Amino acid sequence: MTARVGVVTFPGTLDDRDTQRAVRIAGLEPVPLWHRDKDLKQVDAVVLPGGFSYGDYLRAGAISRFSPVMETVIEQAKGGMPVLGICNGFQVLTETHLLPGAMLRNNHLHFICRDQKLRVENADTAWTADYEAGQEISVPLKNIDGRYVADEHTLDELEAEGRVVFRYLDVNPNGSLRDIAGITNAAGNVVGLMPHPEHAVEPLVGTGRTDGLGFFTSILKKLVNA
Amino acid sequence: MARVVVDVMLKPEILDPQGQAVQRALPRLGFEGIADVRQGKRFELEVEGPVDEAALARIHEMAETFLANTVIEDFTVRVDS
Amino acid sequence: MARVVVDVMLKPEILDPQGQAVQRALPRLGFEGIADVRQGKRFELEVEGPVDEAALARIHEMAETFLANTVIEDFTVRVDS
Amino acid sequence: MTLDTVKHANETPDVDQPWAELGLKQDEYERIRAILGRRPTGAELAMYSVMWSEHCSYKSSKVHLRQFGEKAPENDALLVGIGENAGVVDVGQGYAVTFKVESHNHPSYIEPYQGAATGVGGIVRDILAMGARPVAVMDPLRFGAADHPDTKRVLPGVVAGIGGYGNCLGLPNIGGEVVFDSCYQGNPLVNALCVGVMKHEDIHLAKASGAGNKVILYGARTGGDGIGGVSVLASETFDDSKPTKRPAVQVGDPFQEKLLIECTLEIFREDLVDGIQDLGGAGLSCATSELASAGSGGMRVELDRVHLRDATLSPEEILMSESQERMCAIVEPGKVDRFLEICEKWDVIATVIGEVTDGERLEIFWHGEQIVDVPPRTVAHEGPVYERPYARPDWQDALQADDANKLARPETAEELRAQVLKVISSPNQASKSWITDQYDRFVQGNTVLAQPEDSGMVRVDEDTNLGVAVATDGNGRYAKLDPYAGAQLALAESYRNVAATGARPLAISNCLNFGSPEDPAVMWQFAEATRGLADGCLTLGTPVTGGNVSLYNQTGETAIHPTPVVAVLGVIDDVNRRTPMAFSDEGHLLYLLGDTKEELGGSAWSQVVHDHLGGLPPAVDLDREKLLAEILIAASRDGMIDAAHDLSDGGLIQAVAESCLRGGKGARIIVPDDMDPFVFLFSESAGRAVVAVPRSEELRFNDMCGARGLPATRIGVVDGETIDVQGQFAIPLTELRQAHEATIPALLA
Ligand SMILES: Nc1ncnc2c1ncn2[C@@H]1O[C@H](COP(=O)(O)OP(=O)(O)O)[C@@H](O)[C@H]1O
Ligand SMILES: [Mg+2]
Repeated sequence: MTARVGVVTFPGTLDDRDTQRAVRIAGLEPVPLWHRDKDLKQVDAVVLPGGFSYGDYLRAGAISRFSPVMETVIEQAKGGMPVLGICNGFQVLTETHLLPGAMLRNNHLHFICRDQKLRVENADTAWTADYEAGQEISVPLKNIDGRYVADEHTLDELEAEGRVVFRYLDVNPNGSLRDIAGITNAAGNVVGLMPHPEHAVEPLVGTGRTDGLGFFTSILKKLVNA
Repeated sequence: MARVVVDVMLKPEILDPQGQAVQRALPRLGFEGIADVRQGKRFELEVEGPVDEAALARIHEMAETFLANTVIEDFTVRVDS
Repeated sequence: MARVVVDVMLKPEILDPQGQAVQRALPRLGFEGIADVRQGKRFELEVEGPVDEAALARIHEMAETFLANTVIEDFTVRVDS
Repeated sequence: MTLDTVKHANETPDVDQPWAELGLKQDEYERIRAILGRRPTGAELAMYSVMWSEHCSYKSSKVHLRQFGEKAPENDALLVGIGENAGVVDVGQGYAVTFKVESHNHPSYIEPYQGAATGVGGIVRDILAMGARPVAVMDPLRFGAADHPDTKRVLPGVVAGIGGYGNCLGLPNIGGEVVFDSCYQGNPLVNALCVGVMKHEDIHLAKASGAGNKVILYGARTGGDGIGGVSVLASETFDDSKPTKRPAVQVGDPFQEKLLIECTLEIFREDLVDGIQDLGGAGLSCATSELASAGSGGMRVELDRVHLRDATLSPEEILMSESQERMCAIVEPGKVDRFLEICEKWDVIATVIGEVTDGERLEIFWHGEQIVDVPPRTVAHEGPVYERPYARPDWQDALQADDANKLARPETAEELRAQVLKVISSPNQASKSWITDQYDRFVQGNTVLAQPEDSGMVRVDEDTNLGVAVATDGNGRYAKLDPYAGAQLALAESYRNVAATGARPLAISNCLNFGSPEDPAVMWQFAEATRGLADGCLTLGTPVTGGNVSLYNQTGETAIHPTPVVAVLGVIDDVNRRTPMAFSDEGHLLYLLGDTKEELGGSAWSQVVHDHLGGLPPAVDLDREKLLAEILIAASRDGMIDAAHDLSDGGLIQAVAESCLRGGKGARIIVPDDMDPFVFLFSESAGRAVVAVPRSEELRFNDMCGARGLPATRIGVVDGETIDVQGQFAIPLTELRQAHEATIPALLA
């Protein structure tokens, strides 16, 4: 038996098919979820993929956050279901306040697409257990609203509680405070990050690395061994 | 129909690279004497029906929950005259 | 220091996809009665020295040549009080 | 306000009509009157004027473009040829690929961001209309001098617009070009290419057939975009109270286009459309007349049903509006409900605006009154055709006599080294990553190769690893020296770039950017370039599947360099076999394939070091290009090489430098005994590539080249962290990287 991972499609989502592919490559069953349906089809975990949902108009993630599917996702995330937000998905998670802080326009004001080095700071979340703390990985980054900000108090708290999951290495590509690339909630089931692990799962395409596969094998082990 | 304007600006303590980029460009274009620039958003809402206190309260709520992200932004609501 | 505000809005005949997206979302969030939404930019300029006519004229020029793209946008300049 | 109905036109034959303001010539207006047997209504005049414009009718270029059909090589791969929204090529395993390149030059000068963005939007809809899922975009660009202040306005806006639109659609940008030359100062070139993939059975055509079938307009609401000219007609002739100025600039909404793509693909999956057409230039006028003209029967449209963004639009303006993100489909009555349901699912507005009739006329009504009654072919396909006079310009001989091979050359090794760095760091030869890093190249998860590789490559089938590669090239300097050869060199370079990555070139698309066709010298350049391209395609066996012509690219009397941009599409059976450009393995041997002659005319060296343009461009040998391609493909398939990079502008040293920087490895280079080092490094002879051969494969590789008669010269080895041209100079990679990568950010960031 394998686990079912829902992948949400909002209008303007781009990386839903890629994410489904990554889920499949890791040995999980991808389940497409539609923004208008509250029903999560009994999935065991949910990924909010990247893209420009609603064109990123108003603010990235601001409009999607109010979709019917998110009502259920928010409720179940609070109940402990693993949720991963990648890029636009991360932006949606901050807009829903499942994760603290907010994402703003990159400090250099440009869209940036690059192979980004990261350090895994926390290997105890539902989505990072297959990594080791301190491990360095490279995955593609591509966004224009990727600058993570939160007030000092929140940042201190995130660090004190070990909730910074990924930090940018070598270059901070967007001016994110304290080089934060990804964070988790207190329970460790909800993780959001700007870079794209789903684009680093096959040696043939993208950057040719498979450093992102660990996200999906982590969740596989958690769900199947649970 | 009445127009209500919602202005949304980044909180003062949040870095505003867009405003900064504008400010940095000004001297090059020959405009001196601007000490600071902040860039925000302006929403013009065309409201059906009377813009009474109840309507403004609703718009205030809309701004707070939707038009602005109060983690990073402040907003003001006013009737355009 | 005085503050001058420059509001930049898309010309009425130009498509405003952002405003449209906001407007379409409102009923879903339970806000009815908004017939139209337009989204623009608001610049807050902190001006050194007096904001006299000469200063305003310069800011007007700055808005026309730089802050607004007059091919598609209109702007207004006013002193914030 | 009186509506100018057909009836009214019949009753008022002598009304003055603003045909000149609408860009029609007197004889063209007379011809419209003759076709209709009366004066046209305002709406008809609007339709004819825009459909008979150069942009829509190809009236100046048509006679020359015919050669692409007449000289088309025998080719089984071509499924749909010139004339449809885009050509379609069979790539095997039941897949078909469609691709096309188009220009959005003039709008991008006025409003760089929106001009470029809507350029991407337009080409993507063309590809979608063929039935394909768009899978990648590319953007060949030309700007004025890199250090000119206006370039700093135009370039960042264009790049942000291409990125802003393409990234938001989820289309990887896998390649393009950035060229600076002062000839493009007041007239940048913004060309955009899109590639789409479908199964053979999914191919759709733009035709309206089957009386009773419904015409559905779907997508964005119609606004007053891009109808500047036509509002003359609407306001001055019929209603003086209207604003005379409608925006000539269109604003794109990539989010809406993304919905349109997904919605349309779902509609195709359920086989709900009979014919389909995107709305681009000339909007509904074009879509309705082309659909009706290509199909059987006529069409009846109720124009007042169109969803408007601006309620004050006149019927003429609605017909002319170039509002973006709209499509028009022909749907059987029984399928209309399901069609509308899918549109609703994707939040896409759809309206039945008419139906196919069994007549022969395109009839358009406004609140029940007839405002258009025309034979659709006369609007869409039987526009005027001009045999414009052309003549070889009198300055051409002098230009060619001004031989670049006679320019002063470096006299010492130090001077040679300095010139190498100067060329490599010049804006045209420098790294473009500041630009291309603003484009998403990973989305969709099928990108095998992207910039700065020789061609972009995407995987088409995840199980079999079938893939396609595309490259675009053009060199206006070569084409200025000799337009016939210049067009062939663009073709050859693009063909070579595809082969360098291991893909087999199959077909081409092109975008022909020229000055005013009313100038006989420009018309000669155009005639020569099209002839060169058609002849070249015949020799190479790669048919032209479609393309685009952009004329009137000039500032005042001065035309841009003739700039034919050629896109070559290739196929690769297994993308695992792709050849990247990076030299990444120490000890691998470097071979130069092809012959190096003393050819510096139009070269990067002549431009950078001497600011010179003169002489003849490199000689073209298309049979040699074919042979080179065969060797590159066979070597890739059989694992004999593990890197390849084609040689083009900048010559050998440019290619070696790029491959070394890409792989982070240096090279020791040996100048062949019989060669002048300067010529060896900077000549731009065509038909060449440099490859890295593992030692274990050297024998086999050499044997193959020898047996096939391709000159292959061992010129060095991948080694260390320095490019060491032995006996001449050495440049550490760090210094080289700085020179190559710092230029563009310093100019633009
Ligand atoms: N505007 C652009 N968009 C995307 N890729 C680009 C663009 N300009 C240049 N490139 C890429 O940069 C690389 C180098 O460009 P160029 O020097 O023109 O290559 P070539 O000489 O092989 O034609 C190629 O991979 C090309 O596709
Ligand atoms: Mg190349």
